[in-house]
Amino acid sequence: MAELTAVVGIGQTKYQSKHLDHSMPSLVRVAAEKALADADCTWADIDAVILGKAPDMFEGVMMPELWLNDAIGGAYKPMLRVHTAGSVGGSTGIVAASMVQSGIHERVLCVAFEKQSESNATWALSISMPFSLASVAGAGGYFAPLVRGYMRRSGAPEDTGIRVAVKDRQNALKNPLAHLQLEDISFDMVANSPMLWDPIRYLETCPSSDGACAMVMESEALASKRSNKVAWIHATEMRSEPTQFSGRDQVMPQATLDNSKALYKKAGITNPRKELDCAEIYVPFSWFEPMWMEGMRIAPINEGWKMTYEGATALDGDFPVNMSGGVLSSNPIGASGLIRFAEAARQVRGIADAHQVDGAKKALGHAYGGGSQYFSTWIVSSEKP
Amino acid sequence: MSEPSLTAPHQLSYTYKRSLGPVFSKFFTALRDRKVLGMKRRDGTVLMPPKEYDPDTGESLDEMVELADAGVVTSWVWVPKPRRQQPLTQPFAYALVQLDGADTAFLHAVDAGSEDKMSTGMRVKMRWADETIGAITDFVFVPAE
Amino acid sequence: MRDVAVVGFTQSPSLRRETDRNEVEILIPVIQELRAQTGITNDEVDFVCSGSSDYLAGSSFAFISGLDAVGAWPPICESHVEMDGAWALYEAWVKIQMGYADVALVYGFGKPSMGDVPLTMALQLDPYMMMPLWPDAISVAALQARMGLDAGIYSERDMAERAVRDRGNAKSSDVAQVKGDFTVDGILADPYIANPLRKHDCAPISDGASAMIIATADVANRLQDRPAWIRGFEHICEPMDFGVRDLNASRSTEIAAEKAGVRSDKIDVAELSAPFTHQQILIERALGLDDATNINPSGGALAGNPIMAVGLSRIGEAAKRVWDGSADRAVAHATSGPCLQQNLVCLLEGN
Amino acid sequence: MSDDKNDPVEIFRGHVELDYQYTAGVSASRFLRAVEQGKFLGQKCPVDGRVYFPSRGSCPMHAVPFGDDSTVELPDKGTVVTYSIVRVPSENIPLELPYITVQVLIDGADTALGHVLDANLDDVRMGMRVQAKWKPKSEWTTSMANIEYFVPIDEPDADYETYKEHI
Repeated sequence: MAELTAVVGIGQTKYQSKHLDHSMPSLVRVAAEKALADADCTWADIDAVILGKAPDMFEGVMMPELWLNDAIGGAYKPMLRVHTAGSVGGSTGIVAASMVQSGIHERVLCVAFEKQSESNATWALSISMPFSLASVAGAGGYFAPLVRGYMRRSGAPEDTGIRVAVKDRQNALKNPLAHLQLEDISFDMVANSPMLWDPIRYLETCPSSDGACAMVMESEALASKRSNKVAWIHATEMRSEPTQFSGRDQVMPQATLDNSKALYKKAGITNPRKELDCAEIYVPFSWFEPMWMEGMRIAPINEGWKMTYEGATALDGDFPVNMSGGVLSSNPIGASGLIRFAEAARQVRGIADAHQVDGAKKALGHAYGGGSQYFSTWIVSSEKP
Repeated sequence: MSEPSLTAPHQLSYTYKRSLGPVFSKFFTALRDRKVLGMKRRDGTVLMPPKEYDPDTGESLDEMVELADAGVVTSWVWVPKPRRQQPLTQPFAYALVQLDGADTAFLHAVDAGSEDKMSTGMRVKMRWADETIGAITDFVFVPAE
Repeated sequence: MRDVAVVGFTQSPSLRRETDRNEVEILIPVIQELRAQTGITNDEVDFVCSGSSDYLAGSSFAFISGLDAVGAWPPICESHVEMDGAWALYEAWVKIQMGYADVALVYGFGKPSMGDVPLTMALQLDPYMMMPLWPDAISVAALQARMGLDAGIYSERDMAERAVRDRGNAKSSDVAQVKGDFTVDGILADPYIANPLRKHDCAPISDGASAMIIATADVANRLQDRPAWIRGFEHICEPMDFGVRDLNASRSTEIAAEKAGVRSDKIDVAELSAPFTHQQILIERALGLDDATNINPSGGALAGNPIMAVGLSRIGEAAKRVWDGSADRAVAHATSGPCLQQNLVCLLEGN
Repeated sequence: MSDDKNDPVEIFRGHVELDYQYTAGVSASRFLRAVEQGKFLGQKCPVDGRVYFPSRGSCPMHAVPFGDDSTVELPDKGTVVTYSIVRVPSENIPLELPYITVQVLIDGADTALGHVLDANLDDVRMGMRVQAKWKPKSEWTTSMANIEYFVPIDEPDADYETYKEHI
């Protein structure tokens, strides 16, 4: 059965709209070198590399892992390229973990990145195909109707999304790596920002970022010898369902409910709200915080908004969410899921600096993608299971 | 199946803005100024094209050295009917060229006029575009003799 | 390591141009046939993994539609690699090794006829130094072929022999695209398409899909008299730059073969997915194959090349020879990237 | 490239241009040919009888192909199950801002269709009854763009309970 595996090194670039100071290879190397340094390793210590990113059309390169492989020390080593839409960062972390959990490798490096400044994400996400009518403008165009569906069925107050946005942007001020740093962020500022895809306002949406995130994972035999804190992987899980089928609940997809149920079972968790100390959840539009609180079974169905409203998800709340500022503050799409996983690991290692949750021992990392149809999650802890 | 599937042309067309970072910026700035820079590895050998790191070991590199604008063809292939995206409209060769002063060959185009002018081991030199912009397409090779 | 075997394999015919069906419509009968062949239903499958490429399809997220062909309901544990299905199989095998799954379904699919594949493949190259020159895949392969000829690694006659062998073998295949009786002298009399490559030195471009089920021992022994046990499974990637690696050998295949234990005993059957004749020779050498091995009994990639499925299909074709008893040890190979940059080796045994 | 000939080169503009010949597939072609005739075709899943619109080659839940006998003709009227008002320009989309995107559950179908609604921004709501506004017949092709947009019709709103599982 699965070998116990730990995150022993984490590296991230600063997230920003244009990393003109980097080529793609040098961007991924910044994150990878930081992860190696954190793990006190060299390139030669790595057995295999996993690279994740979202569609190749973002950068206009087909299978960029082929020429990026040696940039992350992968020459003459095994290399895999993961692509599971928006959840890809999470999936990349899960695939990397499985390389160690299977007993095949001792130490693996995974890197996920996006360099969205090379193109225009809305263009790449809405390439119009023959015979169809182009009307869905990017991810916001796709998700706004689902947000409206959630508002209708939950009866959530209309300012819930604004409150999430303010909270995440306040958290981002404590994370120097976060892309958006809005010093004067306020409720009114978000409320008065323009409606883009009604009911989603400008400041309730994620930015488009350049950036990379990397992690080094190790077998128990190696990680146990370390003197510094590592993040033990207690469980990983993935679920997918088709884009469209009759009776598909796109607001609360079965895949997320199944995913969270299986994840907690593996991790031995019966009350996630109580047993988890914090979570990094994939929230590209503010309303997805309450939606995924329900999807991850942390809040009862139609009551996720109450956690936001009561301040439970704030940095000083009883269940902090997106302490790093989340996807709302930094969104290099292909890396965003891995950042969630990495930030969860930082929390339980106690190295999250100014956005550290005091005494965090167990944390959830989450990513989703496609038409709310791909889910990848993990639970990490400062303690072995 | 009564009728064949509907079919229609579909084009992907986009101009990507590739930021270069310090090493590639130095290389492409030099190209614009009609100079070629290679990257020195720790063992003294020189990579062309330059890389920000050693491809075998992953270690960072930053010592760039100027190379000659001429070299030797180590392999080649003739392209009788160039596609519109390719660097020359008339028939040409893709070749691996090892520049004098470099230890690695790199892929580029040779405007040789005809296939019988091409051979492995032949000398080629760079012919610069009238206007150089800082791109790998700022030059093509031509036979040196 | 857990004992894991290939227990089911299906593939569509390799067609130069699938005029009517889209990717999902190509994939559906392949998956349906796989279910019929194995009797395995969705609720017995613990993990699904697929391989495909957005740039072949000309749209982002092209792989998502593949879920429709699997019937991902109730929701499934699933992942995707932007690689040939052979690497999707590797990920699935890893998931079984770690105990996450006992039965996995894997598929690869592509419809390259929609685009100009040799040109599309230029997008795989370094976007700063190579891609702006748009070297098409056939030209790039020809650069490698000439280098080997100049170095005396092989001759044009050696290359033609591979074409004759594989297209002759393919006569027994009901999915092959290019098959028939050819002679070496006949092929050598053909004109070059990219000197030193002739038409017969190049794999065809094929639309197609393949699918496979692998499983642990209890399921494998229930389904097959002779399961094709995966005894070695390795893959290695080289740097891309043509100047920094040996194009006259396949170092990555050598390393993968060594780790997979390929050379420890005689190989009865080999299925290779190198898409050019000179690359077949380089892979044969890297795997240490000789006349004792029946190479490409299906015709290999030179007879049918469903891009993104061709590597997975090689593993399936090798497994078939283990199932029917014609091989005790079989090796399958998959490749990706220009000039054999990344290679995968899968060793299958009947015992 | 650089404006000044002496500035360092920091950006390289890489143009990617690839041509494809896209094929719609068997099922989508049948559907589009019907649209060319001004008709909506759905397909009934042989397993559970649910009607898919637009029609497709197979049932994504059961992974079974839809046979030729599964085709059902549907009206061009339906219910808005959810919507968004778009105020962001996108280079792929020729519509004037702001515009309303809707998910329309065509009567008799069990999956919703994404399209555009022509209505007052203040009027649009979930449950609104709408109908396709077709382009002039002379302009019909095998494209969903034959329908310029959907327009509200004078019918009482659908009850939330009747469409809530299609959001």
